[in-house]
Amino acid sequence: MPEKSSIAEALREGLREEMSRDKDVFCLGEDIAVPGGFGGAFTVTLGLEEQFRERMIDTPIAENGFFGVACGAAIMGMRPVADVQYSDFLLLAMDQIISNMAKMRYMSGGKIRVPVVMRAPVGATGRGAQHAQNPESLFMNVPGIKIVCPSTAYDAKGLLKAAIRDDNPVLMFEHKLLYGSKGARAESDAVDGSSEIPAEDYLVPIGSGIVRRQGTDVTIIGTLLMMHHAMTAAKRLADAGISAEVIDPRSLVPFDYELLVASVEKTGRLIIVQEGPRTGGFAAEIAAEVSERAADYLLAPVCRVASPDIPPPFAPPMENFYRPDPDNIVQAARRLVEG
Amino acid sequence: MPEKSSIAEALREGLREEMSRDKDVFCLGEDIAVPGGFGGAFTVTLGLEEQFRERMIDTPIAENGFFGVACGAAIMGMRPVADVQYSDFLLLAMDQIISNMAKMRYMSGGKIRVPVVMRAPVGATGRGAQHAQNPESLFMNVPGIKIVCPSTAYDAKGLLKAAIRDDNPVLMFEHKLLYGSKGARAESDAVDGSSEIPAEDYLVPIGSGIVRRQGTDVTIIGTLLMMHHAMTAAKRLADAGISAEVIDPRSLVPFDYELLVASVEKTGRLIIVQEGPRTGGFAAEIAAEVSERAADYLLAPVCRVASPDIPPPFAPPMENFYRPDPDNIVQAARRLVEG
Amino acid sequence: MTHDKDRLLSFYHRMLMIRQFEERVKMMFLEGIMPGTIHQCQGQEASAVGVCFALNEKDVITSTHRPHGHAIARGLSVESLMHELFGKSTGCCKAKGGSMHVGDLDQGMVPAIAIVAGNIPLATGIALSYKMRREPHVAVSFMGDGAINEGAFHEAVNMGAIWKLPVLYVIENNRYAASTSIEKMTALDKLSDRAAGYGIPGVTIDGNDVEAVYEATQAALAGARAGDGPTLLELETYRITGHSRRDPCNYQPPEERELAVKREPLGRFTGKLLEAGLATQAELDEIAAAVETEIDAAVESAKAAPEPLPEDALEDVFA
Amino acid sequence: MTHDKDRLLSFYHRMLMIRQFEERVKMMFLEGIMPGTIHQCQGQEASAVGVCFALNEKDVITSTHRPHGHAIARGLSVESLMHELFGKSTGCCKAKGGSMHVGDLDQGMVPAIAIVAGNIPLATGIALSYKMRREPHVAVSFMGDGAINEGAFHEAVNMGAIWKLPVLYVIENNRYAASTSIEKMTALDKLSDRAAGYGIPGVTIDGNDVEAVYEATQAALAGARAGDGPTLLELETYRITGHSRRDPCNYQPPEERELAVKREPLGRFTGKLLEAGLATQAELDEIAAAVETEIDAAVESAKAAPEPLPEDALEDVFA
Ligand SMILES: Cc1ncc(C[n+]2csc(CCOP(=O)(O)OP(=O)(O)O)c2C)c(N)n1
Ligand SMILES: Cc1ncc(C[n+]2csc(CCOP(=O)(O)OP(=O)(O)O)c2C)c(N)n1
Ligand SMILES: [Mg+2]
Ligand SMILES: [Mg+2]
Repeated sequence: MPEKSSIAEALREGLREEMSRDKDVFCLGEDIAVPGGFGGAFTVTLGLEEQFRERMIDTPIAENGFFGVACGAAIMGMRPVADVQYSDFLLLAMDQIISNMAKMRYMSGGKIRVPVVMRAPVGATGRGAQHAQNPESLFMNVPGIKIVCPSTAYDAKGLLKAAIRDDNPVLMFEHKLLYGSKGARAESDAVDGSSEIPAEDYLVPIGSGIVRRQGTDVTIIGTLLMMHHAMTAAKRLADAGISAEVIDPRSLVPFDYELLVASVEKTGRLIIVQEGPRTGGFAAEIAAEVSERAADYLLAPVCRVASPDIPPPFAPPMENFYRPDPDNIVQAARRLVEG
Repeated sequence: MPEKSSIAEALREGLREEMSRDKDVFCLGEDIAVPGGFGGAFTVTLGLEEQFRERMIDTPIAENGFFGVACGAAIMGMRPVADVQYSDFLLLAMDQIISNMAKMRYMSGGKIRVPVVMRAPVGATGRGAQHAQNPESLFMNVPGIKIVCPSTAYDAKGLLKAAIRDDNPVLMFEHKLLYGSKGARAESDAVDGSSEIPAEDYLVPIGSGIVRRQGTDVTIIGTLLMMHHAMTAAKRLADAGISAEVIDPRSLVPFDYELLVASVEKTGRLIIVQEGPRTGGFAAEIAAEVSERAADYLLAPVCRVASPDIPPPFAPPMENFYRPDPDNIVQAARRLVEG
Repeated sequence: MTHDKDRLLSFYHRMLMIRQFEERVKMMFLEGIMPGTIHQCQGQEASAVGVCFALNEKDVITSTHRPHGHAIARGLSVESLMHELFGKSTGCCKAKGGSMHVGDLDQGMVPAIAIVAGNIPLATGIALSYKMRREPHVAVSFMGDGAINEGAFHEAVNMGAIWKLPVLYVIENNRYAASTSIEKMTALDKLSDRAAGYGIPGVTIDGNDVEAVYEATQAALAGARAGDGPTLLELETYRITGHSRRDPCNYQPPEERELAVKREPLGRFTGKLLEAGLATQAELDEIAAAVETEIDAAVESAKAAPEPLPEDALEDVFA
Repeated sequence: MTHDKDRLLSFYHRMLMIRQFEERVKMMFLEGIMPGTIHQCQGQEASAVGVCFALNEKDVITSTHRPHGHAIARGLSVESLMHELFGKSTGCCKAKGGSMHVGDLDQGMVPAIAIVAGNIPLATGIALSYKMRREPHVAVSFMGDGAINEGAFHEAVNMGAIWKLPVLYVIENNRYAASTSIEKMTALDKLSDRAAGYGIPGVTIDGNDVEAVYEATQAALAGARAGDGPTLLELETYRITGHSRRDPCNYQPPEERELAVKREPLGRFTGKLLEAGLATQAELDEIAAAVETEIDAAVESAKAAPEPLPEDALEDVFA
C-alpha cells in the first residue's frame, strides 16, 4: 500500500516536479531556501534549495515588493511561486496583487499573461489576531485572480501543479492545521489532511469541486479545515438519522456552481461553513448565488456557519469559539432539517 | 431659501466645524493643504489650510505609512482624518487599516480607542482600471471598522461629523461623480448630490438608513451614485406602473437591517444595486442576510444588479457597460415584478 | 560626425514628437473631445528620450501615470497612442488601458502603472528574469520624485541592489509630486542620496540636457549589463504644464516657473543645434513638418477608428 | 557613585528578570503547558533595558513579534505578562492579544505589533501627536534588522525626518530575520547607513553593552526633545535562542553562535559588575533570588487565574 503524504510534502513534491519539468518555474519568499532553515513557515519548501539553488530565492521581508517582483518576472514569461508565511501578510501586497497582477492582462488589452502562483497559509491557530486571518473573502471581489483552497494532500499537489501551469494569477490558500508539518514546525491541534499520492503526474482542474460524501437531507459545503469539520459533522449527523452530503468546492474562483446546485436540488438545504468573520465573507456570495439559482428547490433559507464578526482572539477558549467546529455544524444542520 | 451645498462643500464645512470644535481633530493626506493647490483630489479640503495651518498636514506619497501615522496619533487621543486621493490607494494601506486600526482595540483587551476617519473617493470615472475601484466590499469582512457611504451633501456632512466623533475607525466612501467639485477639478458626467444644509450643528447617526422614496412593489437599495440611479429608475418605473421603494442604507457597517427588512416585508421583492464586480460584493452579504431574515416574505429571490466581474475598462462605452445605470435597474425591476 | 548628427537630429525629432503630441492632446482634451484624464510631460522630453534612446531593443521600461513621453521615446507609434487616448479598439491597449496605462510589451514597454511607485517592483522583477535566464537585457523603471517616498520604491530598489540585478532606477525629478514640493517631502540635498542606503551608486544630472541623459544612461546600462547591479539616476527637470487636466499650477512660484520655461529641454536643444551648426533651421523645420503630419494623421485615424462595443469589456480578463 | 551603583544594579535586575522570564516561559512552552507560539529575546536584554531605562514615564514604545523583553524593560509586571501568555483574562490584554501583542498603553507600551515593521509608523504617529500637542515626550520604535527592508520602515522614518518629530528608531540587529542572514538582505556595512537616505543621524553601537545603549539612547532622546528630529540607532546584538518555538537554529554557523554566547549581555555585565567591584556576588545572588520569587509567583498566579469564557471573545471589538 502506498504511503500517505502530508499536504506539506505533497506541495513540496508538486513544486519539485514542476520545477523539474519547466525551468521557468521558480519560488520566492521569506526563509524558503536557507540551508539549515525552515523551508518556509510550514516546511513546504524544505530542501528544495539543494536541488534548485538558483530558483529558490530568499527575499527580504518586503511583501509588496517581492509580489511585484513576481509580477514583473511573470510578465516576461517566468512562472514564479510567491509565498507569504502567513496569509495576513497578503495585506501588505494588496496593491501588487490587485492593481497589477489582476489587472495587467486586462489593461494590456489581452496581450500580457501573468502566470503567478501565490501561496498563503490561513487559519486561527493560537498566534493572536495578526497571524490568523482567512483572507479568502477579501479576494473574491477581485476579477482576474483565481482562488484555490485544497483540503487534502492529493488536491494540494494537483491544484498547485495546475496553478503553476495556469497563465493567470492563482492564489492558493492552505490551512496551517492541515499541513502536517513536522519537527520544530509541527502544529498542535493539527488535523489529518494526508492522502495517498499517485506516482504519475496528475492535475486537479481549477474550478471543479468534489462530493466528499453523499447525502440526501442537507448539503454542507466547506473549504480547507472546514471541509474536515463538515465531514466530522456529517458522520455525527448520520448517527442522528440525518443524511448530509458534503461538498468540497476546492476552488472559490471559478466556483463549481453546477456541482453545488445539483446537490442542493437534491437535498433542498444548504449549509455553508466558513472560517472567518460572517459579514462580507465568501459564504455570503455562495448563499446569494444559490438562493437565486436553486430558488425553486430550497426548503429553507441557505444557512451560514461562520466566525463571529471579531478579530481572531488569542486564548484557546475564545479562539475555539471564533473558529467554527463540527458542533456548530451539527447544530445548524439539526435546526435546518428538524425545523 | 437657503442655498444648496455640494458634497465637496458639505464635507469641507463638516471638517471646518469639527476642527473648530475639537483641537484634536486634524487632517492628513496628499496635496490636501498646499497653498495654491487642489484641496485634495476633489477640492474637499480647499482653503482649510488657511484657517488650520498646523492641523492640515500634507504627507509624502506613502499611504501605508501615513495611515499608520494616523493610527498612532489616534491611539494617543488625536482624531485624524486621513484621506486617499482615490480609494484604489487604500490597497497600499491595507495592513495598517486591517491589522492595526481594526484590531488594536481588540488586541489591547479593550483599553485602546482608535478614532480615525478615512476618506476615499470611489467609482469608475474615465481614468482606467487603477483609479476606479469600489473597494467597499473588501472591507465588509473586516470586523472593527465602520463603513459609511453618503449619497447626499446633507448625509456627507452629518456622517462625517458623526465619524469624527466616533471612537472607532470609520471608513467613508465618497463618489467622484457626486462631489460637485468645481473649477479644474470638476468631473464630466457629474450627478447632483447637493442638498440644503441646516445652519445648526447636526449629525447623521452611523448605522441608520433612510427611505428615499416610498413604494409597494419592489424595494431597491443602493449607495452613493447607485442610490441616485435607483431614484431615476424608480421614477421611470412609476411611469410603467411599478411602485418602487428606494432605500439608502447610508452605512454598510453597521447595516440598518431593520429598515430594509421592513421594506422587503412590505414589497416582497428586493434589488440591490452595486457598483463594483458582482462576485463577492457587498450586495451578496445583503442578499444572503435578507434571504434569511425576510424568507417568509420574499416573492422572488433577491436580485443583484452589479458590475460584471471585470476590472474597470477605460473607454466610455465599456465603462458605461461596467457601471450599473438606471436602465439596468429598470430592467431588473420589470423582470422581478412582471415575472 | 554624421553619425553624431543623425543621432542628435533623432533626439530632436523624438523630443519634438513628444512635445507636439502632448500639446495636441492637451488642446483636444480641453475642447472636450477626448475622454478620461491626462497627465502630460511637456518640459520632460529630454529624460524620456535620453534614457530610451540608450536602450537596446529587448530592454524593457516600466512607466507611470505620466507615460506618453516614455511611450513615444520607447518607439510606440503616436497612432497607437492616440487611438488609445481616444478610447478606440485600435489603441495600444484596445482602449482598456487609457492614458495612464499606455504601453506595449512587444515594443519594450509594460503598460504604464498609475499607482505611484507600483511600477518599480515590476522592473526589479523583469531584471530578475533577465538574470535568471542569463539574458543581456536591462530593465528601466521611470519614477517621479514623489515616488521615492513610497515603500514600493524602497523594497524594489533594495532587492535590485542585493541581487545585483540589471536594472536602472530613473527618477524624473520635476520638483513636484502633483502640487507638493519635493523639498517638503524629503530632507535631502539630492534625491540620488537615497542610493547610499541601498549600497548602489546614485547619480544626479541635468535632466533637461538630452545628451547628458543619454550618456549617463549608457554608463549605467553598461554597468548593469556587466553585472554591477543597479544605479539610481536622478534627472533634474521640470514640468511646464499642469499636473493633470486643467491644473493652473498656482502652487508653483511664478519666478521658478519662468526660469524653468527658459531651461526647458527642447528650446535649449534647438538653440544648441543651431548655434553649433549641427543643423540648419530648414532641417529642423522639415522635421517639425514631418512631426505635424504624423500627429495629424494619428488624430484623423483615431477619430475615425471604431469605438469598442460595450460587451468587449468582458474580454481579456483571464488568459 | 551610589546613584550609579543603584542604576547599574537596576539594569542587572531587569536584564536578569527578562532572561529568567524567557527561560521559564521556554521551559513551560516546551512542556506544552502554554498555548500559542513564542518569540524570545535571550541575548538581547541589554537593548531592551538600555533603551527603556532612558525613557521618561510618558514616553511610549512600540514593539514587535518579539516583545517580552521590551515589555518587562518598560515596566509591565511579569505577572500581567505571564497571565497573558497563559491566555488568562487577567493578562495585560485580557488574553485577546497573546505573546506577540503584549503591551499596556498606560505603562508606555502600545500592544506589540507582529507584522514586521508595522509598528514603526505607529511610533511616528505617536510622535506627531506629541509635536502637535507640544508635549515633551518621545516615541520609540523597536524593530529587528529584517524590518528595515519593509516599505513601512521607509515611509515612517521619512515622515519622522521631514517633520522633525520626537521619535527614536531602534534597530535591534541580531543578524537574522528568522533564519535569514541580514548580510544577504542588505548591501550595507552598517544598517544605520540607511539614515543618510532620510537626512537624519545614524548611530551604530554595541547593543550588548547596556550602559552604552543607555547613553546612546539618552543622547538621541535629548536631541529629539530639543526638536532635532529622529535618530536611527542600530544596536548590534544576537539572539541566543531560537527564532520561535522549537527552532534549533541550524542556519547559524556554530562558531558564530559560540562567540555570540560569549558576548551575551548578561554574563558580560555580571563580569563587569564583579570585576569592577560595583557589586558583590552576594548582592547579585540576592537580586537573582528576588527575580526567581517574582517569576514563581507570576507562574503560580497565572496558572490559577480564570480562563476567559468563550463568549468574552465578542467584547472589545468596538468602543
Ligand atoms: C499610490 C498613489 N498615491 C497617490 C496617487 C495620486 N497621484 C498621482 S500622480 C501623483 C504625484 C506623483 O508625483 P511624482 O512621483 O513626482 O510624479 P510626477 O507627477 O511629478 O510625474 C499623485 C500623488 C497615485 N496615483 N498613486
Ligand atoms: C510583514 C511580515 N512578514 C513576515 C513575518 C514573519 N516573520 C516574523 S518574525 C520574522 C523575522 C523578523 O526579523 P527581524 O526584523 O530581524 O526581527 P527578529 O525576529 O530578529 O527580532 C518574520 C519574517 C511577519 N511577522 N510580518
Ligand atoms: Mg514629480
Ligand atoms: Mg533580526
